[in-house]
Amino acid sequence: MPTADLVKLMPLIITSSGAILIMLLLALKPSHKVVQVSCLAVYLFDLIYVLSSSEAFTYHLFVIDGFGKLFMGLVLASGMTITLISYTYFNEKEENPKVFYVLLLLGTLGAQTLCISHHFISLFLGLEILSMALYALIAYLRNRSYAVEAGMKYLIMAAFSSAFLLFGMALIYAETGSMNFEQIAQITRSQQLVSPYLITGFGLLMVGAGFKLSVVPFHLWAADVYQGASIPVTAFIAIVSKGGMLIILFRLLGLTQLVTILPISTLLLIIAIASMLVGNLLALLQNNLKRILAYSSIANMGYLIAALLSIGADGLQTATLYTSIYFIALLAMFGVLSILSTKERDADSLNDVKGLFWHKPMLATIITVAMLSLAGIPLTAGFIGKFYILKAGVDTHQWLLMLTLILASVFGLFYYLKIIVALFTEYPQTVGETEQLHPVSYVLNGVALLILTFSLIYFGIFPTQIILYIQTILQY
Amino acid sequence: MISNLSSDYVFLLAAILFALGAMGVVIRRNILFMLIAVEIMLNSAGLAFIAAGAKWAQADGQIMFLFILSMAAAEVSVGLALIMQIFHQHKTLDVDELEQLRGDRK
Amino acid sequence: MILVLLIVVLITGGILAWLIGYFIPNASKWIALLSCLIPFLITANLWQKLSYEIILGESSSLWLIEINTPWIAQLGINFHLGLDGLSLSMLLLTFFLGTMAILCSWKEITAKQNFFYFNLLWVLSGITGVFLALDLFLFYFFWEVMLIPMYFMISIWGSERRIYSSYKFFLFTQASGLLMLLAIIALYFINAQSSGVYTFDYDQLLISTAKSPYSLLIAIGFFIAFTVKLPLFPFHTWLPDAHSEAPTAGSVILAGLMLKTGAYGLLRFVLPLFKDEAIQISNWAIVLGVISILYGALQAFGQTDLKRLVAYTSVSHMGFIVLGVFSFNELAMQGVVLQMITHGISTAALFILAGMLKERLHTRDINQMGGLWTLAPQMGSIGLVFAMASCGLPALGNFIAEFLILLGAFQTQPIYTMVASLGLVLSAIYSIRMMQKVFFGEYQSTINDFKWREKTIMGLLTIAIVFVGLCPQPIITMLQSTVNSSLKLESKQKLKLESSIKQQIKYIKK
Amino acid sequence: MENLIWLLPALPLFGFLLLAFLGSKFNREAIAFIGIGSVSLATIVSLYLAINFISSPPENGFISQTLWQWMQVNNFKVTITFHYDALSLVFVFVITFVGALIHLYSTEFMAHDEYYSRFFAYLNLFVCSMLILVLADNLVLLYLGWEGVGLCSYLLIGFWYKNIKNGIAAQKAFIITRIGDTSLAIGMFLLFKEFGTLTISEISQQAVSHSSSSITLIALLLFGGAVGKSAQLPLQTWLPDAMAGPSPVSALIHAATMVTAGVYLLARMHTIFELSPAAMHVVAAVGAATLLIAATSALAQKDIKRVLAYSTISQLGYMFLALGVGAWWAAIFHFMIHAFFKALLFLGAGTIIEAQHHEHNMFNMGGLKDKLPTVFKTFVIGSAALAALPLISAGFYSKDAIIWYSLTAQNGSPLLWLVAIIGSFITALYTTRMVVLTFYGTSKTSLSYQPGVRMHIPLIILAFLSVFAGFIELPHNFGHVTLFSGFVGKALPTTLLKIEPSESLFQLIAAIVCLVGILLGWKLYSSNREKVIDLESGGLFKFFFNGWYFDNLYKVLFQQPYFFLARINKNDIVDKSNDVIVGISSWLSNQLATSQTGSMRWYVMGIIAGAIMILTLQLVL
Repeated sequence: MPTADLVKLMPLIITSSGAILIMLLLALKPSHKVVQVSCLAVYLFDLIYVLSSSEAFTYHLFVIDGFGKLFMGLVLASGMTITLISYTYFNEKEENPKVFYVLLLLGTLGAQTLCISHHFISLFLGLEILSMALYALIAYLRNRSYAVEAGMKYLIMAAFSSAFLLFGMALIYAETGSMNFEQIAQITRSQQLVSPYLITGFGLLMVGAGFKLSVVPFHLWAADVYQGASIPVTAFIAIVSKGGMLIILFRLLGLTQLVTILPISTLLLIIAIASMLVGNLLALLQNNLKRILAYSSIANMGYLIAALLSIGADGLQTATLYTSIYFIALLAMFGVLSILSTKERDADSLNDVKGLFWHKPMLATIITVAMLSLAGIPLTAGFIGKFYILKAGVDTHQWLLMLTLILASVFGLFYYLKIIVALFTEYPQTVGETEQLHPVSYVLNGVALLILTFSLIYFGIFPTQIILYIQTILQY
Repeated sequence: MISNLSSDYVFLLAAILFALGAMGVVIRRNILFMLIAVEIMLNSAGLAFIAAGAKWAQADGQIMFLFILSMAAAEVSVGLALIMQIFHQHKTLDVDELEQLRGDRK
Repeated sequence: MILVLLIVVLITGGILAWLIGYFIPNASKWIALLSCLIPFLITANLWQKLSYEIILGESSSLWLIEINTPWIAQLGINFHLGLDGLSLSMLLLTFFLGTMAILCSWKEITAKQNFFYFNLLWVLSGITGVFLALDLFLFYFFWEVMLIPMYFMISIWGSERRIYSSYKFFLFTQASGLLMLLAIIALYFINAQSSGVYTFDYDQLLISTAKSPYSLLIAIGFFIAFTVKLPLFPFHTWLPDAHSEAPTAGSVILAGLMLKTGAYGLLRFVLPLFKDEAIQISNWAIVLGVISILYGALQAFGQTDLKRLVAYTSVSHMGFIVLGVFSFNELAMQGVVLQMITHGISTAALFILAGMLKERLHTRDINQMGGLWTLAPQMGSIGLVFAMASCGLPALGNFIAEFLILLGAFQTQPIYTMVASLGLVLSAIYSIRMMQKVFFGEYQSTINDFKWREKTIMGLLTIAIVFVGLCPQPIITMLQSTVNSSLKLESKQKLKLESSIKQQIKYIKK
Repeated sequence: MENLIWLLPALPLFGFLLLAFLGSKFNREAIAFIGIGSVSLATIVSLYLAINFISSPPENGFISQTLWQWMQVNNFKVTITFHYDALSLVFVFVITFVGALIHLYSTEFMAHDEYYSRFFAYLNLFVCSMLILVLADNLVLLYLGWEGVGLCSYLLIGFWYKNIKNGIAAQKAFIITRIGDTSLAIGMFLLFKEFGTLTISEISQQAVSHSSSSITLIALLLFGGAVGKSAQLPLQTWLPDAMAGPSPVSALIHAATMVTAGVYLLARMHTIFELSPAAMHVVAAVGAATLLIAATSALAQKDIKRVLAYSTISQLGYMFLALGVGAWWAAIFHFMIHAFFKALLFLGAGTIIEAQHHEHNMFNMGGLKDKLPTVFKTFVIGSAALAALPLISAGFYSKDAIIWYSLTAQNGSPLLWLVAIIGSFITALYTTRMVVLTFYGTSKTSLSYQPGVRMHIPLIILAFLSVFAGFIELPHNFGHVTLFSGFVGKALPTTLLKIEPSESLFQLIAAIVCLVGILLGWKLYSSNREKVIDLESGGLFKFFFNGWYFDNLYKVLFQQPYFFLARINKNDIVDKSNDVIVGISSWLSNQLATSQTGSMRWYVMGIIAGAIMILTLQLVL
């Protein structure tokens, strides 16, 4: 890989060097603020670089195309917002919050490699870097017993499922002789009767991917880990780790049209329907906000797989659109929760949010818009996303899928409404006043969240820009 | 270069190893042994890769195995750190103690 | 351009009322009133100008005023608002009842006023949007927009079981709305297959003769969405809960306007777009309509909560609308639109009355009321007027509507209409029981009669209902063109129609 | 002259509006003045119109005035137009004249009632809607008047609303008349389907040439409406209970005008009925049956007003009998005469009740002969007219004509004649019973107050009319004066006789029957009260007392099942379907939640189970 091409991988280089630099910086005992700002600088610089460079480039392990760049932009933007909100969250809770940012950058590095990989080795590399960072991040707040338990659980099950993933990859490699997505797809399509080895290979690969995306048969871990980890880390899992795995699925099955072969499409169909229904049903009677968001993420992964299934009519564009809108909504929600959290405990039970509208109307409006967007109500971007999925689904005559989507989103309405109702019920003000500690960062958080909410509403009413942007990006 | 026929046997061995590892994770209650079982599974996946690489006479399989080894090592180290922390807090390594996080009771 | 102005005035009025309300609590009331009166005056002079234009038969295209700008070009969705006789009369009703709602919640809503008026105005803007939208996507957009503020109004300012009923209201309408969304998209693709053009535009979908095995399912999708909103028999269970728990203004808007969006949808979308599918399901629809007439009346008779009683009467009156729509008859169609207007006025009045009684007696249970005529004769006589209106006494609006519906429906479905006219007897039973329980008999609690504000509201509503009762002709002429288009009458009939309008001009000039 | 017609309904309407809105402002005299003023003005206008109409009859027999176009949907055209011809002249005259007298009477009768203005407002509204009914040019306007009178009767029956029983009686009246109105409405829909128009004149022109099977159905449906409003057989139970209202109300609404709306409807739509003899037979049969049932029930009543109520039902039975057999003018003539003497009797009864501390039971009255002389004299004249005392009373001429035509007219038959004769015998019997019990014998309750002059004048005028109004129509063998039949004949078809037996013989029979009835009544009831009471303690009398148990039949057949259904379904079984859905989803959600046990080994097993499921699925497909 000649040095000239190395420049193409600049985004990865920036993140990794940034991580190392911050590690070195820690030695000088800088204040928490300085570490956070430098981490933000790394993200910003990386984001600018990604958005500026334009020409496409494919190499053995990596392919830098519009699709990858878009997802990388998403991952970096979410990483940046997470660093923003984690300052206030960790400032008074943790004795040395500074190491958090290093882990965050490493995690993002893993996700970035996933974004641009189209080869098994780079897939494995990215995935494991991401997972390693996650193990430590989940167990970050050591003194809280939940975190360590969640970290342990995640570690063992992640390792367990990556073993499945590897075994699957090995089988596929054994059958097709190559580890490159396009070649694999080409070979599998050429075989009339797909060989059993290959099918089991894809099946095992799906197990590994299914665990990472917490779709139905492998969703059991999601709720516990979401609840155990601290809020910025939960945001990181929900967005960056799932985003990374999603793009792999889109590349492996979507771009290569592999999803159209019968065994894989029926498997995905069952997984999609099951996760849509189970995700929403689980969340119906749940009162812990983090667990509700975990179950709703199961359901949303179901919607995304449904979008992937109707790949015929620009399903990929629908999937990317829905993912980005979903992430924006999640970021807004997690941002508000982290602002509400106190020293002793996270703001994850419904009572923390009760009557919020009458004390802090701004935060409550953000939550309402985020919830409405997740529920897919017009006036918010969520509706456009859901509308696109319905459109793609109806175009490819996936009636069963569409009806389950309608039924599931009706169930979904119920628990999103439960949160919105809690906002508006009369409830005495119990949450202590924490804004005075460091007003500047609260204002910064507020501005970031407001931008997110405004973008949710703006895309809801004038979605043309975002649709055009995604179309142009996916072209080259 | 081992012939095609023999590579099937190696896959069989890898599969058996994989199944044993999986059983190990499910049966054992001590976290340490679960970690070991996961290691077995990772190695069996590595074995499968080497067999596949041999079948196509390419070096990719072995390179992949190297990555798997390094990943397994890193993962175990983080695992052991976490086990230390659990032992510090819960005074036990029994996995069934670790069930404060649960969804079936309000 | 006026059409966009209508919606914009309401939306900005809402936001203003909310923000200014934080500083000057009482200002939000006046802003809300103002931002409801302005569109009312605009529509009133539109009515004046257009009714003259219609009579002279100059209006060339189907829509009197139209605005059509692209919105999401990739999908063929454009911001297409259009106004014709039907939507103009519905708008007039919307703004009239909107002002009534604001006036009647003057004293009732004290807590968090600004947010209340914000929701109220946004519901009105959603409803205006629904009545104007001519692009199916835009229609669905406004259909949902009108839902959320109403949900907030019920869940925040409602009475005891408000959370349960607001959930029920939201989930019922939203589920059927999603079904409609599926139907809209399916229609969008079928039309694209046959005419090659990807569009949600109403006019183009009208001309498209796309036929596919799914079109019956799509028609049923639309039908269910609209009949859940206009409560038809099996889907009506959300209405009594939503009404009895909503604040008075909420019930007025819910009963007066939101039920009409369902009927409007049937007239605007189901009949013209799915002509022969409508014929296939017409039998079922009429049977359900008749059942809901009788079932609503029976339920109304059994209730003790005043607002639930009035809610069930709306179920019964809406049954007439379904009977009228699916008898595909000119007279019945005119009756349907008149019923939408008169039912809006009479139920709004009954709800405002119920609200006033709740304000004075702090209860909705009619067993604790009684003998109120001695203490409040004016309230008694107004109650009498509107109880009689709801049971179809001639010289009041509802009679004209119900008479035209039954007369028209009799031409095509004699047996069902006979059973439906049993509803006239049952409606008499529940309305005089209501009068007896509330106003006659021995009085148990002391209340004071109308104050000036209440007198104006009730006076305006009575004038409106008597005006429509005694000379409904201006409204009928206004609706002539829409009724024809929704019934797809051939041009021959149109010529006859033109001659009758011309003949009418001679009458006016004489 | 046409543009005066609108004044007829407009004046009482103006009176109503004035009293309704500004009623509380006026003192009692002003209220009385407005009340009587508006109706008497209407009477003057109606007299003026009548004189002009009779002196210079318009060419096609009617004058009409259109106010404005009510509604017009392509071929269905309805205008507010008033149609004034001979038939409506009679009705308008009776309504306004008797109405004015009753208004005068009630100024004193209701003098110390708390809601003075409300009473006169309702009365004026009633007169206005009754006038609209009789002047309507098309059936929709007629329906407007029809429902208007129904509403006013509801309001006036339940006028003293403090007492729940009055409210229930009012509800009963409104609902049962509403059943009749619905059948009238369905008749109108069928009419529109057949003739394409609802204007009465157009219908009668087209009816002649129109021959279709549904004419009988239309006729029967219209008759259903008449049955509801005029309390004929199936729907007659509401009139006796309607006596809960003040007596002037009973006099005006439940004797003179509203209950005869059915007669007017049938007379107005005579072309439809002529086309279907079957319907005519039904009308006659129902009339005869009601006549008999009501007469027997009147015989057993104890309350004076209920006796009069049942007698009104039976006299209406006579009118429908006349319409049924085709004696159109006889029915209208009997309507007019009946209006006079029945109003007189009700007003008299009102005074009697008022004078005796609201005592209704005849057995507690007695000996009023010398205490209330004028009331006694007028009451006797009225009863004579009711009993159809031969030669003197007007009742004889009108009832005799009906009895005569029930045998000889087109659809007459000996059976109908026999029923009519038995009816007139029983009428004579209960009339004498009523007079004897109230006026003769020893007085039981003291007199609380003497009626004033404003109560006497209407009684005297009506008594005068009950005697001399009969002479404008004498049968052949007594001077053959046909003033009335000639005049009304212009608007109604002439009655053709089927057979020509000697008229004087049958008159003699009717006279003898009436005299025998009166004498028998005198002998039976003038003896001491105890004998009378045990005479009437028999089972048969109890059966008649309850109006042949129609009331209880309807209560069991309709009222109780409806109440039961409404009570058990109060919270809507359809609502249970929602609870079922909620139940299922929350059960499912709980089941799934149990899968989150928190133990890692369970989760790992979940993954393995998922892997196995995927592999088997792959191999199967």
